[in-house]
Amino acid sequence: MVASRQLADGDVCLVGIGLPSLAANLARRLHAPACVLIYESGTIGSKPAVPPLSIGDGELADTADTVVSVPEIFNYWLQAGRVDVGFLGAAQIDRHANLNTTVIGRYDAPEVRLPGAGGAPEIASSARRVVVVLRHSRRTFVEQVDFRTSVPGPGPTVVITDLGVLERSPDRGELELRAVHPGTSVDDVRAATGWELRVAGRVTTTAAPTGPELEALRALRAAMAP
Amino acid sequence: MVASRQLADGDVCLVGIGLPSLAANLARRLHAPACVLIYESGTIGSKPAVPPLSIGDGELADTADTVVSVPEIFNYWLQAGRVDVGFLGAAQIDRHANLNTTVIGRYDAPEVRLPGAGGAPEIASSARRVVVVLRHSRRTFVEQVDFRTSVPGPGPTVVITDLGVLERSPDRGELELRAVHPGTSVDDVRAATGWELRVAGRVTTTAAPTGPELEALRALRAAMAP
Amino acid sequence: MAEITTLPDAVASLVSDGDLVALEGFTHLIPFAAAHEIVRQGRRSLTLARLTPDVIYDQMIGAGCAERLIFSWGGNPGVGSLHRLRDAVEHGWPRPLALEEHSHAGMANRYVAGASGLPMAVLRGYRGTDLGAVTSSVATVTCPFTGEELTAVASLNPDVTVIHAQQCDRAGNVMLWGITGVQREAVLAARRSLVTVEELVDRLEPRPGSVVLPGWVVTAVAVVPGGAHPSYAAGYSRRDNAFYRAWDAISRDRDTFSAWMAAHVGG
Amino acid sequence: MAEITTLPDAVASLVSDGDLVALEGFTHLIPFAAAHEIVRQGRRSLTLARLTPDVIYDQMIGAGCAERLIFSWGGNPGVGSLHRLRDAVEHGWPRPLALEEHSHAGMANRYVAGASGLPMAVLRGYRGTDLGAVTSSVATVTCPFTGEELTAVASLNPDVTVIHAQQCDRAGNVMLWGITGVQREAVLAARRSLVTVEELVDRLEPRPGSVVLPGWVVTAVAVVPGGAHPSYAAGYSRRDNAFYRAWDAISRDRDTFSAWMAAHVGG
Repeated sequence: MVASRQLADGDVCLVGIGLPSLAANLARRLHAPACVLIYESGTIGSKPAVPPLSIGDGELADTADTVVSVPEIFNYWLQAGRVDVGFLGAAQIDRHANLNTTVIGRYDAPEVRLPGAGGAPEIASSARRVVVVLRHSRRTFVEQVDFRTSVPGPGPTVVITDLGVLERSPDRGELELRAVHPGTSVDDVRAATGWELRVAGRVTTTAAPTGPELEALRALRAAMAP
Repeated sequence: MVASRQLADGDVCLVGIGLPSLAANLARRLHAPACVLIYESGTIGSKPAVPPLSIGDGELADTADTVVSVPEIFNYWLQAGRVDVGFLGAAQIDRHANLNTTVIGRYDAPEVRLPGAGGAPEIASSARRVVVVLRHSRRTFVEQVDFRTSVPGPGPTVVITDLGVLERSPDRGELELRAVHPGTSVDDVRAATGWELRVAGRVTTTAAPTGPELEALRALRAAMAP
Repeated sequence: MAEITTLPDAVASLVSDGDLVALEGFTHLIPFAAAHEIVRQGRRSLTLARLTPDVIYDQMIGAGCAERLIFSWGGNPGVGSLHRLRDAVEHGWPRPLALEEHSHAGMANRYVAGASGLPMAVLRGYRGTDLGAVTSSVATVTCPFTGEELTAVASLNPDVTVIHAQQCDRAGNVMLWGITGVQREAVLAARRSLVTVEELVDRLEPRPGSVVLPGWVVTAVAVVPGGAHPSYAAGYSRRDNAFYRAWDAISRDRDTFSAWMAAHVGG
Repeated sequence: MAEITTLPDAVASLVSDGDLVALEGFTHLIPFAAAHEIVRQGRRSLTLARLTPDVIYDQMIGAGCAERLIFSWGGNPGVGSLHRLRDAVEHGWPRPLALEEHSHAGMANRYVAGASGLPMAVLRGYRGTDLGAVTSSVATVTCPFTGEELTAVASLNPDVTVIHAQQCDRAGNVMLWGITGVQREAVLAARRSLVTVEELVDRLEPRPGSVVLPGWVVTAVAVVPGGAHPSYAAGYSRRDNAFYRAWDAISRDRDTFSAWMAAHVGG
């Protein structure tokens, strides 16, 4: 819900699968009906009734303004700077918002082999604004990521977790806690973070989901159920 | 007619406008019905009833197997080595088959400004076989071209003129007279060539156009008349 | 989101003296009406970019709009010379014209680089030719994997790209089909873009071979039926080959040309 | 000209042990039937290339066909891990699997370079990441015009590319539509190509968004209705999302996986 609020109306958004797709489609239904959804599979301006399970689902193509090839999506649309907001997930993040989706443990002797880069490195570096969505714990918020898969570019980077909202400050290039969700304390967030967390001078509390927001979310979730 | 005989059935041929288009379409009607015509404008497998005035005429697209963008034609089809035969014209040619379609005189103070390169430099270097069609005179067959616009690659290069047929010998890289048209002597060709012409040990005489060839040519010409 | 406006307003707000302007369309969909509006508004010192200058730039050059031409093949297709282009290059009339010339492959890849947000594109081209010696936007790079020396061309990013398309909808989404040439790349490479269309429709029906440019990558759209004449718009008109042939005589002489322009373009 | 043949004959003649094979299709049109035929014919020591290994490579890896994987995102979309891929990488079962990994942008551009006959492609990617340190097919080049350091990726030219398409005609021309991913590039980059199709038709009717591969760039075509299941073919079938979800349990355990493969793929 907080992730969906990151999208302004008219924003061009490159969407991955899972939570990002849910957030983007929620935004399209609520406050940003004119936001443009681009999927890595080549669909531009998709308007799915139901967030898809995969980024290549037929409805994404059927409801798109146009469908282009995968090389085109990355070269002409993402790399050229036409994407306002890129949503990303990660298994690990560090204080500079470096993201790991490649491996836990050593690369050549992995404890857990993760899916890998996908579109993330170029989404991170080319989107004007990067929104990272992940769960907050000492396993994910680590002093040093085991592998740097994606490194957000110079634009704003917002990290949204189940505990609160962090932003990378432009001056220090380090994540700073800006808001906590209702019922969460700053200390809760500190305890779940694997480095000494910077905290903004004034930490706000995020707005609880409104009635219409929750209703839209429930409708989407119901439509997605297998 | 001699140019059209350069096309074998099944050949993939990149076609320019004018004589090349006429020769290629003639071949398609006579001995090479399965030859594939590609135009720089992006049409692949065009089967025009009438050779077009420009390479972007609607019929080329309407009769094509597929139409792609201009970058694709040059990158995915020509540069990738998918063209068997490239037809070229020129205002000047030298003994190494360097071609000039840019300028007569000095580049920065031209006597005659010619159209320029177009697709020729990459057709010359990427087509497996290059066929050059031009009029034979000391103004066109010169010791040194005023500007090297196009340089044929290492494959066979055949030059067909109103006097005969020359080929670049693979060993010397120099054009050699191989055949003369009926009624033309080797000395006629020497007199119209601006350098000391190499002549093959045995110079043949090209076959006169057959009845069906002439008929097909007349039909095409009639169809093209404005 | 593209603004749907009139051609005079669009040209007035998007095209300024000194701009690098690309009016693209490979034989098909050449935006003649927009060129004539640029002539009428008296734009000067333009750098004109286009693979095939064609009659459209012959007219703009003869009218004195251009000081520089970036191109790859400057003839009247199937007919002969572009006399106004030659007169400008050979005799400086009505003003001198500087040239930056490439091959089609080079020009196409320059737009591709521009559309991709890259400073250059790589190809295998210009080999052994004199083109590199006269054009500063050609260089070489060495492949770090094979050691092969490849050709690099600088990206081309027009201030304004102008194209003609068949249709737009009310949101300014644009659709063109048939031979679509380098128009997608030329629009995506440009800082601003203007599209003239044959028709405004309620809904763009997907068609075979169509290219759709979303309204949010287009600056302005103007409805100009027949705006490609004497070129054509597949599904709407046929190429006026007779005009292309007639242009040879019209353009050969300065006075005939000027009289024709005054009568048919005005400004 | 493409030969129209059966899937077993096409795989037998086109795919050899040790080949670099790309079975492409971005979520849509994944050539599962061809993969199963490769498994049945017992091909070994393959290098498998694909942006998204997906369930199709999870099956081939678990069946022991592969010794190396070139890829960019190896998950079960919307579901979770590819357990056979992980087991091979983490525990070497049924055999060790070497990895060469890229981003999607890098993989797509590697195919573009391959289709273009170039040894490399240039992009702005991999910046600040550790990918370059573990992958030898990534390097840098300096733009000769701006001095900017850009990323270069080596071209990818499979020995064989396999794709699934909706239709072919009797001359072996192939048409696909919907999400067409990198298939055009993957076929044009390959030395040989095999296309399975839903249907052989007398005439390919042009369709919106369709890609046509002329028969003379395709080596073999085999008619295999449903050959993309559990992926889908727009106009013919829908994605079997339930199967993708079920695969998580099937593939988690080595014995369950092997039993499923024996029962449903054979060989």
